[in-house]
Amino acid sequence: MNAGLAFVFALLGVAASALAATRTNAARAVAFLLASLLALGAAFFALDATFAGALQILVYAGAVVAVFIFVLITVDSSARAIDQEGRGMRQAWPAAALASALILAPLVFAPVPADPPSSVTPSTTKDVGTLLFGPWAIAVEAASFLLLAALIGVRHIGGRDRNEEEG
Amino acid sequence: MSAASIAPLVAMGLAAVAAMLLAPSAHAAAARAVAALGLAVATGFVVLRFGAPERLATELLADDPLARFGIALTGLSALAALAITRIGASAREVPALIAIAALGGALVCGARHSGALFLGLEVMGLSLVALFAFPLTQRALEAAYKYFILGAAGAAALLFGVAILYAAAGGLAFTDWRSSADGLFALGAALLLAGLAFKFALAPFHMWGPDVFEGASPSAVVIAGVTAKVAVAVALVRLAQETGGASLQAGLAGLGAASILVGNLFALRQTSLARMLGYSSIAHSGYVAAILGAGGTEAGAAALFYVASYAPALTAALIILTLEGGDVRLENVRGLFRRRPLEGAAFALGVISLAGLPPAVGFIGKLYLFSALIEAEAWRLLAVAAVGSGLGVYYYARFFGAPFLPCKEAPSTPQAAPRRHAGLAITCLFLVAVLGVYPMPLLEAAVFATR
Amino acid sequence: MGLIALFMLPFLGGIAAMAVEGRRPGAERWAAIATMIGVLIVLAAMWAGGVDESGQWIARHQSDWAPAVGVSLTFALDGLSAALVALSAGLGIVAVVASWSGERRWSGLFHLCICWTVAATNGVFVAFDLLIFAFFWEAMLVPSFLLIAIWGYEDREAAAIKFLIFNAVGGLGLLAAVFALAAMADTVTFNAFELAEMEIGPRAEVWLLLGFALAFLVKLPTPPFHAWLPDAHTEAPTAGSILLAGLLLKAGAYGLFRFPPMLFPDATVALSGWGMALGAFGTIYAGLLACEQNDAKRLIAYTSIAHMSIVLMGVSGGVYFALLGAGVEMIAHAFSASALFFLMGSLQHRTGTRDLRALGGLQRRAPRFAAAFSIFFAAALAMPGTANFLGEALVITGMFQVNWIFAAIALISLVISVVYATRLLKGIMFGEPKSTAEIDDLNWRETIAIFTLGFGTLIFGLLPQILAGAIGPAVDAALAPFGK
Amino acid sequence: MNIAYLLLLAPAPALAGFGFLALAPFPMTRRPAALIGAVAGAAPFFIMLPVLFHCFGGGCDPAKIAPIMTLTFGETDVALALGLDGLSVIAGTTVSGIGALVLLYAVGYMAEERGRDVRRFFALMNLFVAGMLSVTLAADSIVFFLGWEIIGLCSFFLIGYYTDRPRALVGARKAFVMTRIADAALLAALLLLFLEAGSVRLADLIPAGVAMTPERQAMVAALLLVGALGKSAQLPFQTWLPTAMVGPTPVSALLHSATMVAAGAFLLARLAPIFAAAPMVAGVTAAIGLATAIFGAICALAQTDAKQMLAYSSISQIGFMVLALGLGAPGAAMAHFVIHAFFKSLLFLSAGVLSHSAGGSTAIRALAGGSARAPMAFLALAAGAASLAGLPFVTAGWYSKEAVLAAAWDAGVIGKLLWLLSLGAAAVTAAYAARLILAAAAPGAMNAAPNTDDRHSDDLARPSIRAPLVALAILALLGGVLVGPILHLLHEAHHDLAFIAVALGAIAPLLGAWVGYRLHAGGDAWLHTPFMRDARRGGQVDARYQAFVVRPFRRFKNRIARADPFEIRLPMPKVAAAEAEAAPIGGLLRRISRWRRARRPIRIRLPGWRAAEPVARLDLVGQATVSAGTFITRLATRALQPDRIDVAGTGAARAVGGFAEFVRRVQTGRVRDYLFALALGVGVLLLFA
Amino acid sequence: MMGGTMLIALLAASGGLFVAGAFGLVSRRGVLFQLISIEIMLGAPALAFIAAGAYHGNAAGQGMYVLVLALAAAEAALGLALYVRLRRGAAAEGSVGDSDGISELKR
Repeated sequence: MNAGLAFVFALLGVAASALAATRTNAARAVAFLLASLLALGAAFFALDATFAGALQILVYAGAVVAVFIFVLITVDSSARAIDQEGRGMRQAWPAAALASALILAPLVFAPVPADPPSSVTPSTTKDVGTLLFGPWAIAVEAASFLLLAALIGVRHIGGRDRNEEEG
Repeated sequence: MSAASIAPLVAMGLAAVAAMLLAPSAHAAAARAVAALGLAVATGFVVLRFGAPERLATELLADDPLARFGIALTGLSALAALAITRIGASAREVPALIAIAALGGALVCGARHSGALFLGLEVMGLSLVALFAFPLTQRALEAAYKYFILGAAGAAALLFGVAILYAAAGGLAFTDWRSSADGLFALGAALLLAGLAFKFALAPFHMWGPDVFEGASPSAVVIAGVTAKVAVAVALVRLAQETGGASLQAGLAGLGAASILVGNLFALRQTSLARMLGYSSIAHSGYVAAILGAGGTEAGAAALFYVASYAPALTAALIILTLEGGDVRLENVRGLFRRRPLEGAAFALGVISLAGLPPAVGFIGKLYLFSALIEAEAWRLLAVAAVGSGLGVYYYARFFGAPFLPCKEAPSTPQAAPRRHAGLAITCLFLVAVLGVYPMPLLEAAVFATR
Repeated sequence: MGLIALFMLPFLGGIAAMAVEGRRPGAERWAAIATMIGVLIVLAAMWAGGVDESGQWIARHQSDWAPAVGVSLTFALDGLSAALVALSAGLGIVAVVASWSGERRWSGLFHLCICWTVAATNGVFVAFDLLIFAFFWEAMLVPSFLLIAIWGYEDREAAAIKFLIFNAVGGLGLLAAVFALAAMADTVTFNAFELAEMEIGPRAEVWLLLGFALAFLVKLPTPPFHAWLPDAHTEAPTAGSILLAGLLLKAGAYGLFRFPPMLFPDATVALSGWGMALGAFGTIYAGLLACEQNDAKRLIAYTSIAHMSIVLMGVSGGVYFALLGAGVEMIAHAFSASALFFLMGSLQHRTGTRDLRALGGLQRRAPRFAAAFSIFFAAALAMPGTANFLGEALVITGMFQVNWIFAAIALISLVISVVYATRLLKGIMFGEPKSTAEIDDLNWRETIAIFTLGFGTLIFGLLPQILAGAIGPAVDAALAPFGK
Repeated sequence: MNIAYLLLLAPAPALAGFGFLALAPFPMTRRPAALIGAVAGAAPFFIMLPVLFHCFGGGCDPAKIAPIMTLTFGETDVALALGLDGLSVIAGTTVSGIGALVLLYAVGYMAEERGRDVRRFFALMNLFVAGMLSVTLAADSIVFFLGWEIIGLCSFFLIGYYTDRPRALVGARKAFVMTRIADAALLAALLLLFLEAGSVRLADLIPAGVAMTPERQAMVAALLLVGALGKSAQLPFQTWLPTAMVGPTPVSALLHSATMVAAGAFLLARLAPIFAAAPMVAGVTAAIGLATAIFGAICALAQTDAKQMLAYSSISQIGFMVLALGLGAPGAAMAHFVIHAFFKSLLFLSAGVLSHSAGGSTAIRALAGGSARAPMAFLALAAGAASLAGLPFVTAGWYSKEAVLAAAWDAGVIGKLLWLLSLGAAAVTAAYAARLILAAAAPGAMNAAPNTDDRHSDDLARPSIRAPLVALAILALLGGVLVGPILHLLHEAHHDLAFIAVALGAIAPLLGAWVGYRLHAGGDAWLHTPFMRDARRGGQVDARYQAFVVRPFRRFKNRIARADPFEIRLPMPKVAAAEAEAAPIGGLLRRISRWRRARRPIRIRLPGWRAAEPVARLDLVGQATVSAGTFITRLATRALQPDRIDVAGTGAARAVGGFAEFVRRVQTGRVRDYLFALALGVGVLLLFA
Repeated sequence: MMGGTMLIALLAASGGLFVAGAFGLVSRRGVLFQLISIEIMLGAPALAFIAAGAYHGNAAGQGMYVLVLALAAAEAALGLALYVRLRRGAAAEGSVGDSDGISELKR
């Protein structure tokens, strides 16, 4: 485990995220999002969380971003839209910055906890598996219902217009 | 893990899956019937087992009277939502979503572990987004989008809070968070509170409330305004019980006071029934938060009683929204009693209950609220609650008087309401009136659930 | 069970009235009247049994309701309560009779509201569990609110809301104090008899008493809490005015009479001077305003405030005569004020106005009305021979024992009463009729009702023994903190 | 059997008459109503007569009590009773006797009224008789005050008997308010005495009053005095009596001359020991009595209206009684009370007939020719006037006045001065009495002035009118024989006067009468003298006549018709039932801002207290109290109107509502703003964590 | 093996992620950008869970990460569906169609 390396990757991720959050071009924003997610994945590997890192790269950076990329097709990239977006940001950034500062300050200046006892050993993928399919089985089932709800919603919202009746 | 403990969840889940599978079939009503059956079985089961001994369902879920109390209310409110759902060709999946939302609520009620808590909340939240969006009108989509975005931000805050708590305490069960009191812990608790406050519509996390009440379909509003509220209240009670509560109290008290003032003030001159109820629901959340924030031995029972008394009253008021169509204003309520005596009476009594006037159950709720605040010697909160109640009477009075007043324009012949509505109205009327006069069963249940 | 019947009967009677509406013309009226008569019969049966060995209580009932939160079904009836319950049932009948004529929307609901108002006030008069007392206290509001808001005159909604807000806020004071008091007990209890024996610190007593007093003073009402009453009275239908003046105001006076001395003896003594000062201010203030009114009902409303302020003076006097006088004045004012509202209602029904400048000449055109009016004119003036005089004279006597300044103020209010009473008389009875339309004199039903009230006023004025005997034990109980 | 029990029966017939006439649930025509009223009203006299004779036979010593009932208030017993003693019997018999005669007169006099009104009239007269009897016969303060207030109420309704006349109401209201102020003082005094004595029995109150500390005693005595002065229209309360003359003649004759106004004197006589124990208050009493006597006499002399003259005469004569009471001679005062009742009611009744014969005008001038038109009434008037003037030896009035003067003579050095002044007043009395009678004796044509103040029968020669006149004339002339027994009955020694005093007392009325004759004979010029003008500011008799009766009457009528010019005119509230039904209820919130009532037109108006009677400008003292009272009340109430506390409350409510509207703008509907609030909330929570 | 200081550093980094997302949410008006910001925000607890799990040597952190991942995926799907639907409506009207435009429900 290399916590320092992980921290560097995390900082990379933060930087990429900041960039992603401030681009007016949608494609660039998605690209920086992808970069951020990948940096996080690297940080996970550095923390010996291989299962999490693999999932991060496969599912998150892979599947989720892929969906975003599909959607990019529909984005209105006209000058008007980009201009509007930019104006909106220029209006709102002081407020956003204020709120961000308010949130960040307490986190940065948080007190440092004690080092853990040396007996701590990194958990393996197997540990994660026994946890998820053992005591947490019900959580996994619940997560499936989470996806089910999203599935029904997406099917309905994304479907054709047939709003002749209310639900 | 015992079968009996998770049986209600299983029943709800099976109902959801069955309803979803039945949705495309020819008989759309069958989906509702199946969902209703599942919910009814789950509810009946927990009610029967209300006094059964406490046990752990899993590491994540408790099976105690508190959970059973919450699940029963969740199931009942979901049944109410089902009753006022209109099922047409486009909305066949709604029963399934309602059942999933109820499942989420049940999870939250039983959660004694942050994993279950967060999953329950999100199952509920995502199915709510889908429910809000279901009419696919512009307003419905707007409501859904607002709830979705704000909800996602809230969920992120909640998760981040849980993560920090986990970092600080090394565990994810509520009981693991009991001892710690260092700075990191407080940060996590604050973020956790922010996430919960969003679901509970506490000011300043309340903004979605009135918009959703106005834009979404009434059945979805029942889930958002009743089911979700009951579940979060139960979760808050359990958090207070299992963590000792101190870390959340100050925040809850502050948010509660703010919500009481904001909700009542914003509702003061509101003429749209839906928005008035939206703002008033913020105020009611505020009362519950204030009780829990004040602490004291009675706090949990009082909070539970309060949400339980709030549930049928709000449902009764919401029936009108389904009957009269979306945008009901004060003047549309006039003459309601003449047009629809049963629903009109239920509406009036419901709003009287919300106002906290006798002989409705809301009166007892307010009594219990004030007594809990007095017992906790929370004088400032008491003052805020008193001011809020005074303001509340003012705007509720406009609404509960209106059904009895003559209509300005010639009343259109009302559409025949399905019998389900009448049944629901009678049930709400019965609950509000009878519990208003004889509140002991509910009072004792609430006390038993928090013992 | 008799005690419970006192408020359950009118409650069920209201439902019955609603249920039989339309079965036969006027069925709901008879249902309501039968209910009230039932209450009177139950009451008479209990009263005939005399008082128990304590010398005060005619009947007591106590059973558990919710021991977990200290709520019990504790009811008791003494002479004061019995007199007020009889009054409420009687005025219920009068209210029904007063609204007999004319088509009315939702007649069933109307009579339900009348019955429920009576039920709630009866509950207030017999409840000795403070939570149940508070419940009935709040419950009084709803039917009265509906009476004003639905069947009132021009500005009814505003008046109804004003009524509701004032009283709801006042009720909050009561609720807060009740809970605080119950919380102070070792084991939470709302039973007034048990709480009466509890020691409370002097400061806490004062605060709790102020909480109770807020509710009672608003309901009484005494300035500066009175602003709701003129509007409510003016806009309310006749039945509403009768019930307001006859019952709701009395509930406030009853509360002051009963609970502060019982629960907070020390604070009652400490605050009695303030109470008298407030009453003294109120009676002059309201009396002067009454002189200014052109609206007959509004004028009477202000006189009600003036008279109830006298009651407040008496209640806080802490001497035998003052308290007895307050008790008598309560009953007397219930008769006279509700009769005046009755008459104004019938007048408005006939002439379409209650503006004193638009009325007149009734002495010659409606002699029966004039005769009835003269009786209550005399009562409003506190003429000897009416119960009102007895009440005020006793209060003044008591005030002389306490502080002659208050007595002088009460005497000045007697003089002011002439100005407003003659103003009323001038507007209605004297002068040339302002319109040529024929005015029917009172019909037989109204005549009987109004002369029954007049008979009551005179009989209690001439034979005050009946009243004094009935409320004597309650007066003694209220005197206890003052060391007699 | 204790004869005192007969007293209990005395007010009963009158009360029964009232009850029957007022409450009998069927219509009655005029004649039965009048008959029932007269019989019931006269009956008490026939019950009182045996008591009186019994009393003259010594049956009143010691005083006896007829208990009515005893009320127990806690530890206090309130024993209601009637008392039999000299005072009560004399006053009671006088009252019931005069009442019987006046009611008999009224049967004829009211014969043209509508049946309904006759019924009301007789009902009230009966109630009055009952009330007055309970005042005179009461042995306890409760019954006393009960009667006291009943007669006040009856007075109000009877002055306002002609309800369609604005002046009737003005007079009635004025009288009522004035006497009510005095009543409040009396009530205070009686309650204080009650608290002192622990009993309401007068026999207990008086010793208790005597035994009080001097300050307390002075206070109680002063309060009692105020009560008596108000009821008896003494300075400074006298203003109400002249305006009270708008009632029918029998009312003026019974209430406002003979009995009710004398009740104040009776009160002082009843509680005389208390005054005897408070010498300062007694001195004030005497001074006020004398001042009133002189003031009333001069005013009466200047009057041009017979009823007004008689009204001022009553004020003046009761002043004599109060003087005697202040000097500690209740016997003399009661003697004068009795004799005054005889001649004053005679004067009113006969003047009523005369004025009718003169076409309904009550002006003194209009009486001219009365001797020819109604000789019998004129003779009665002459008898009454002679008695009023106190012509020596042949009239009853002389004896009673001598008794009063003797009381003054005996009261030391100051007493001599009082005696001299009261002799002057007696002389002026004789002067105006002479004026009155001479005016009626003078030849003159009937004045057909259209302003009829009384509605009455065309034929006033019927027996029911004549009989009372004859009876009263005899009493007015020969009643002097009663003075001795009355004094004896009240245990008061005859004051023996020096010869010079008797002689001067006898000469003064003659002198006065001669002055009256000179004034009458010398035309109206004297009324224009600077003295009269200075005293009254304007003394032309004709203008005065106009101003006194006609113009104020018209002006007042106009004022009523045009509504009050000082009052803001607002549209009447729309209250028609149908409209109320249609009035929209919705928008309750919007409506709440209308809590503040439309500013209702409000001014306190004690209507026309000043405007009705310009002549009342003379009454500087009385007018000052009225003006001050009106001014202060107006000041106070104007400041209070509209109800400020109310307005403050509604203002606050509006402010809260407006604030709510304002802050609700936070809810913009934009997701970003919502998110900002959310982020801020998280930030603040973290800050506090 | 990881020290308390490192934990705080990683938590602060995840706080940075959270704040970056929050900044985006508050300042951006485009729906898609807001969805991107949401994903960034959800990255913060993910990192924090993993870091804390490593610090405590506990599998629960990674377990929670899996659940967060499920939520992120579900939200992305639902959000993008909503975006597409809203976009369709806006395009029909000819407007750019960002979140500021959907503010019919207010006050």
